[in-house]
Amino acid sequence: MSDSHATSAAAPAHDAEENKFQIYVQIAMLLAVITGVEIAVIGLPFTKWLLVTTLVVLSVVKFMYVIFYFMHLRWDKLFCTILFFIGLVIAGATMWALLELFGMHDSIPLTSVALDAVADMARLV
Amino acid sequence: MSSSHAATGAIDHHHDHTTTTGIPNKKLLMWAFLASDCMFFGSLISTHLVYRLHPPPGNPVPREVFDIPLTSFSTFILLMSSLMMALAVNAIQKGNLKSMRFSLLTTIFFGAIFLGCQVFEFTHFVHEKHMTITNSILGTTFFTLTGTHGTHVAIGVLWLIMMYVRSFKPADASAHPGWFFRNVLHVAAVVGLVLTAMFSVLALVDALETGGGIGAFASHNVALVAGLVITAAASVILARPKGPVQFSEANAIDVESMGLYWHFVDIVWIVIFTAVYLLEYL
Amino acid sequence: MDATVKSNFTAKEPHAPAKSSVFWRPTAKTGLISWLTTVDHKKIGFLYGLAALMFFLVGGFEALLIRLQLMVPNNTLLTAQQYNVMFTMHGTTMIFLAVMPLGACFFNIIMPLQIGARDVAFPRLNAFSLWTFVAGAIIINIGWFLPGETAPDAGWFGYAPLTSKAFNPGHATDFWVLGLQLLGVASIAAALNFIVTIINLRAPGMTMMRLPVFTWMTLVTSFLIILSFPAITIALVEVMMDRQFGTNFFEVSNGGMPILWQHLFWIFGHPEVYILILPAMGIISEILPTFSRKPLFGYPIVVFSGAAIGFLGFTVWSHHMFTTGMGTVATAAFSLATMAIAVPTGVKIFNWIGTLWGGHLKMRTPMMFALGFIWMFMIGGFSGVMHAAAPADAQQQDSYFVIAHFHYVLIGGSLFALLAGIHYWFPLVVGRQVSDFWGKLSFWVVFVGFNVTFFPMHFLGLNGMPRRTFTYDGNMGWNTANFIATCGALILASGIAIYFSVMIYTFFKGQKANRDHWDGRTLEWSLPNPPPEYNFRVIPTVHARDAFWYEKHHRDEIERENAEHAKEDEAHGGIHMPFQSIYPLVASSGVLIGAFGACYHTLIVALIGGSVMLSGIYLWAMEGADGYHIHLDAEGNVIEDHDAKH
Amino acid sequence: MRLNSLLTTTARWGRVALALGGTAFLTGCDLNFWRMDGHQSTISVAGPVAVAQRNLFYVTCWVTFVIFVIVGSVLAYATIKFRARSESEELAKPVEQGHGNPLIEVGLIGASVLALVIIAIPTLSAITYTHDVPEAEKSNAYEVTATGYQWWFHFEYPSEQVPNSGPLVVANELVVPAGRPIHVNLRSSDVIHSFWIPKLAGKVDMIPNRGNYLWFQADEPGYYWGQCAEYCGDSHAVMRFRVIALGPKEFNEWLNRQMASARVVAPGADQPKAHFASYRTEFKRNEKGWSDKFELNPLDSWRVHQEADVKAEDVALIQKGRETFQAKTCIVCHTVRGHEGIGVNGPNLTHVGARTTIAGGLLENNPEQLARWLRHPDEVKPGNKMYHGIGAMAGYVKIENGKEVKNIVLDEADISALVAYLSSLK
Ligand code: HEA
Ligand code: HEA
Ligand code: HEC
Ligand code: CUA
Ligand SMILES: [Cu+2]
Repeated sequence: MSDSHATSAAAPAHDAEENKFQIYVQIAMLLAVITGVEIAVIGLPFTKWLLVTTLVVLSVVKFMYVIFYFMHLRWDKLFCTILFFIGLVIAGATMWALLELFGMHDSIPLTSVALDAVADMARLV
Repeated sequence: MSSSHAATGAIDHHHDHTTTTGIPNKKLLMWAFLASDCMFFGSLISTHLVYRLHPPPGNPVPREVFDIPLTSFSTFILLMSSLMMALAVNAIQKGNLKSMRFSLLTTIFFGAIFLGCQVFEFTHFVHEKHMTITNSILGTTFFTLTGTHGTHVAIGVLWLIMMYVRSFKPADASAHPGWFFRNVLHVAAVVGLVLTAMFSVLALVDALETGGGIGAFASHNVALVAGLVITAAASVILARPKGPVQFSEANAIDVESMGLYWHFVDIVWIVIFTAVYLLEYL
Repeated sequence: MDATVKSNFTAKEPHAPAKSSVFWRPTAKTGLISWLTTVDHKKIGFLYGLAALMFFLVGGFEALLIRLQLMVPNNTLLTAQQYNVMFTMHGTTMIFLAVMPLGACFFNIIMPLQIGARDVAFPRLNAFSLWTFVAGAIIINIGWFLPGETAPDAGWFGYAPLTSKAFNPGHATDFWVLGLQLLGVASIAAALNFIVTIINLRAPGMTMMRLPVFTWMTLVTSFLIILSFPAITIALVEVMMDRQFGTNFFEVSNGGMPILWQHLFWIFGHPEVYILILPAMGIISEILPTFSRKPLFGYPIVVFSGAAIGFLGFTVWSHHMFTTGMGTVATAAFSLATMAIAVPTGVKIFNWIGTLWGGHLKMRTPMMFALGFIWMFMIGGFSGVMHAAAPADAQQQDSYFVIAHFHYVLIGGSLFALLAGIHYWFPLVVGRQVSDFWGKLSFWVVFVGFNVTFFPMHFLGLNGMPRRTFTYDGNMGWNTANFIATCGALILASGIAIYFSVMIYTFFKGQKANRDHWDGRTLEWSLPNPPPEYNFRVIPTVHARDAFWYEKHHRDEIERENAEHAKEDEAHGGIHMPFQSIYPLVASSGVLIGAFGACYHTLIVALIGGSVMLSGIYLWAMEGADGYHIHLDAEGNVIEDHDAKH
Repeated sequence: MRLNSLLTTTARWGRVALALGGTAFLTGCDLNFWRMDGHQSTISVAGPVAVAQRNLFYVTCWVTFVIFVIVGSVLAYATIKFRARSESEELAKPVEQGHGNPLIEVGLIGASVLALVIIAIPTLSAITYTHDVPEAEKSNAYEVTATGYQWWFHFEYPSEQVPNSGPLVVANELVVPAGRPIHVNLRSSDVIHSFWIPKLAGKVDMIPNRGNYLWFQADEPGYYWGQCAEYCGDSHAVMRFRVIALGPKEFNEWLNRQMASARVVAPGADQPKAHFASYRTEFKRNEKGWSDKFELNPLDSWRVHQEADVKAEDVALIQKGRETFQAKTCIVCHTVRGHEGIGVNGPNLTHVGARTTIAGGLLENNPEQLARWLRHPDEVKPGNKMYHGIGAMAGYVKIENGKEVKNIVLDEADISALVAYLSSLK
């Protein structure tokens, strides 16, 4: 995403610099709009997984915009992106693994086994 | 840092000839630190989510506690602060000191509003919703997570203030023997200003809510108001530059790495906003 | 924070040097102040090394007490409580205060020399890491000295809820929690510094695939540190909040799940054991080629497998939790992932053997330790694979089989390599030559003692002896093995004693070593011993892997090149040296005071500490990363050295 | 000179080794520890779960052993073959500077992966097998619940409901039917413990707020040693227990005895017998609490414990013991079903006399050791809750104004009465 610019950063740097102010303001507006959409989305009457996916996608988009534009990864050397993504990917994967582990049946804590049993009954009825 | 480029003219902010990779050391340090911080917040957010998976009986129901309009507002504020931060970096990279100072001040301002919202939110949760850090697992993980994020914001604000004040350091320190103490005073004044302003606004909101109005606020918080006036005056007076300053385009990297930190704190909030708040409403 | 060192010395002086009245610029080159304010990576590394070796002896002393207590059944040398303190402090000390800082010692001293740098990227941050490490070590150990307190006794992985106030009411656990927290800060700061240094301060021509393997392993280890320590930081924060503010992270009555601590701890803990072994592997990968007089066999794949071990290290943490009832799916997944690590590790072993193959093996002390390492680490790795088979591990977990496994990898692995490294680089760093006879003797005594101590523990474990037990009955069939193990520990201790006596003797009285003592291959050997403060008179230009070996075989070319570069340097104003600084020490002292206040939950002390720390950091930032320039004559003597402001 | 010092050093070491060997010999160490046939052996095992785990261990052991031999031989060969034998050889012109050989690398990686597959397949099948009672045997399985306490074990039999009391409860000695799969639910009341009977099954942890379980089966009737295997505080080392597996008939007999309330010794029996005179009262710290006689056939020793030796019982003393038990507030923590004891924070003592061990499997259950326990629980088990109390519930001592003060004080007469009483609870 960023390497093409990194290598040729020196030459067209000047035009990019000029426009950055505009870009930043536009992105900020975009981010604000996405946030608004997110808030709106939670009220929509769709199935849960669809909403969750939408929310996740929207926040990932916001996330990427901030790191690639506000944090200039887009204009920087590729290595910065790699460096950050090493952390991001390992952290993300670890979070995912933890949630999987704790989501398993064996991990339901005794303090909420009772609650679950009630929920199961409710589902059966 | 990059005085070597002074001879060749413009500083290339994307390439530092003195390092092997061309990435300035400070930037690399900051990115590596942020990679580490991903793991830090990753563990913290995981803790919160893991406990959300299996709430014990008696846990408060989050959507009955949370206040989405307020949180949306502070999310918006943090986004705007990010914008101002980006503009500050942009300004100093072009050598525009005045514009940078202005942008930094706005960033500080937005950061302070965010913190104020958080203080308000916390007190609200504790007093109105009776969720404390000790009385439930939700309170424990929620306050710890958002509190840690808030601490990051507070550190960021402090850093911003120090950077702002540093931009007044005279170019020739030996000609201004008192500059260091002036500098310290300046930091103290701005920190004081931010704090008093924050608490004034909180008190004001409180006064308005309870129906007392501005008059009640002013009469109950004389000290705050006085503090506000004094620190504001001190900040303005101390900010009058004395001759040429040292801060220049060459310091852009300092502002930039601070900016990286600030934006990161912002994206952590983007994740928290979705994972901790919004998902509860589905 | 510091600006780059290099950026300064390629620049012309912008304006005349100006002294500021506010900041104290210590200039002492010898004496206490010089050590307290040093920013020189070699001195900092040396201090790391000293502290680490001292703590190694302390940890070893604790181990001896453990072994003496277990020498015979129903022994009464230690009380249960004392014994529990012993193994907790032994494990914590050995891992965090001995082996890790010894690694940091080598990173600091050797890595910049290997990449042809004059210092690390952020010299003052480096000093801050050192002093914060010292602060952490003090906090962890402070319980020994305070009346009415004990040292920590919840085991080195401090499983919740045993660490909660309800089960551990004293302050011992607070010391442990905050001490580890500080060590984490120190390690992360140091690791960030190393990463930037390796990425950004390489000499011209030193591409990544020309980095010496030790430097590569430093890089991988640093990544492991910055990515794994945050997990334990959070875990420790949670325990601390539970203890100090009554939160519910591990409080079962409010729905807390103690199992969460285990996950967070081992997310850190498993990468941690690779943090202990990867530097060791790096050292071995330096020693074997040097003493075989051959390049490392399969350099790219050795480097790659090092990185692969590091990466896989993040995917296996739950193999320490096979007995926590994770369910079949998770158990199987972690079991297989753990086994997978045997592949890249095996690759390293095979390539080391390939390096030996066809060489002229010089059997000197470092080489002996290195070969000992391969053998012992292999055994330890194999028992690791036995653990990885989860159902078999259900019998081995928390038994002496685990103790055997990890001492084979930790002593036979990490420690042997570190002892080898000390021997190897001693002539360079100290400039004296260690007696080969005494070195080898210490090796053999250590080697024999180590095996006599720990091999029987496999049998103990399989025979059902649980670890962390202060006593056992005589009817369980454990007497003989325990007795032998204790005798072995005494032999091991004598070996260590010989080793250290020899080193201390050599340090003061040893024969002067000649330059390039072992006919080395990497850049550090191009330096006079001990290396001068500025390291390289001229930053070398690298033309090949094993850069110095190349230089030795292309003398004329290199000399021409160097003369040119020396002129350029001089034209730029000489060699830039960073000023010494007291502020890292000030900031770390603030951290120490603050942590102490937090242990006792006394706000005022914590606040004082916090403000000392903040002032330290503020002054540190304000004084700036200034330095001065030195000029050298052709022999490398300093002919002129003047202050210069950047 | 060097040679000289080498010789003296060797000689000195030789002497040390001799001395150590001699000591070992004299202290009666048998040098056959590799047989691994102790009470907690994971090698000579007695049930299908442990067998599966051991067989898997053998697989890993053999595979790695073969690799070790191969790699080790190459390493040894290289070391011997290529070592420089003289200084001149060391300084010889360096060999050709080769850099590696991809073919060998890939081959070796392939071989390693293959070796791992050999280990992985039985691992996976053992994971499924050892996880829970096999589906086909579920109906035949017997269920118990084990709960860890600092530092003893509490066992419940959910399928045996005692009228007016709930499930049958025993402590520290788990009696199970032999030849049937046993499903054990694992719970903890305080910190993490781990349930481990090496001869029957590998351990599974007892973690607060977590519903763990394991299964095992004792193929033959027998007496098995178990121990807590997760560090759980001061007395972790002495947190032990036993599993006694019985044939169906004997198991049922045992159940029937246990389901009954505590035994009441009928007054008006034989002459009282003063049988406490010969007991030792002084013990070293950590001194073993076992008689060798017991070892010879532990299951028989257990059987002997089940029946009261009515002739030897001192009725008056037992009666006095029962009163002391009440007077000294033992009842606050201990249940003696049918008698006064109702506490649930300590081990259930309803049939304590019928156990072979006390104090969590640490001491043999005989009057001498029982007296030792009651006299100084804290010396036997450092930090234990009976001595220090549990939360607000005072034990032998209690905390008042931050100071430890005595709470329960027993003189020798109390102790002999209590011993008589507890021993009578068959
Ligand atoms: C230096 C530190 C170090 C290293 C390098 C290792 C390496 C490994 N460890 Fe170890 N381990 C520890 C330190 C270390 N460990 C510590 C401290 C503990 C205990 C913590 C505590 O509880 O206190 C522990 C515990 C531990 C456990 C948990 C045991 C338990 O508590 O139940 C497990 C389980 O899987 C395990 C596995 C492994 C494996 C598979 C490797 C592998 O990386 C080993 C790989 C190496 C080889 C396999 C040998 C060479 C390879 C070949 C020659 C190739 C061919 C071989 C095959 C195909 C098999 N270790
Ligand atoms: C790198 C890490 C490392 C190292 C080097 C060692 C080294 C040794 N360890 Fe280690 N050990 C651990 C890491 C390490 N250990 C860990 C992590 C644990 C688990 C802790 C836990 O369960 O929480 C453990 C647990 C552990 C146990 C199990 C305790 C138990 O579970 O009950 C035992 C028992 O034998 C033991 C023995 C030894 C011995 C004999 C040495 C020997 O190699 C020591 C050799 C060194 C010396 C003998 C020093 C020589 C000193 C002198 C000659 C003079 C002394 C003088 C002064 C102090 C002034 N260790
Ligand atoms: C504060 C609670 C408490 C009080 C009071 C108390 N006990 Fe105990 N008792 C315990 C606990 C807890 C244990 C388990 C100790 C251990 O093994 O760690 C125990 C263990 C025992 C055992 C061993 C049981 C076994 O199966 O191993 C006996 C016998 C015993 N107590 C008798 C007594 C007598 C007699 C008294 C009164 C003098 C008494 N207890 C008072 C809590 C108490
Ligand atoms: Cu219970 Cu160890
Ligand atoms: Cu591990």
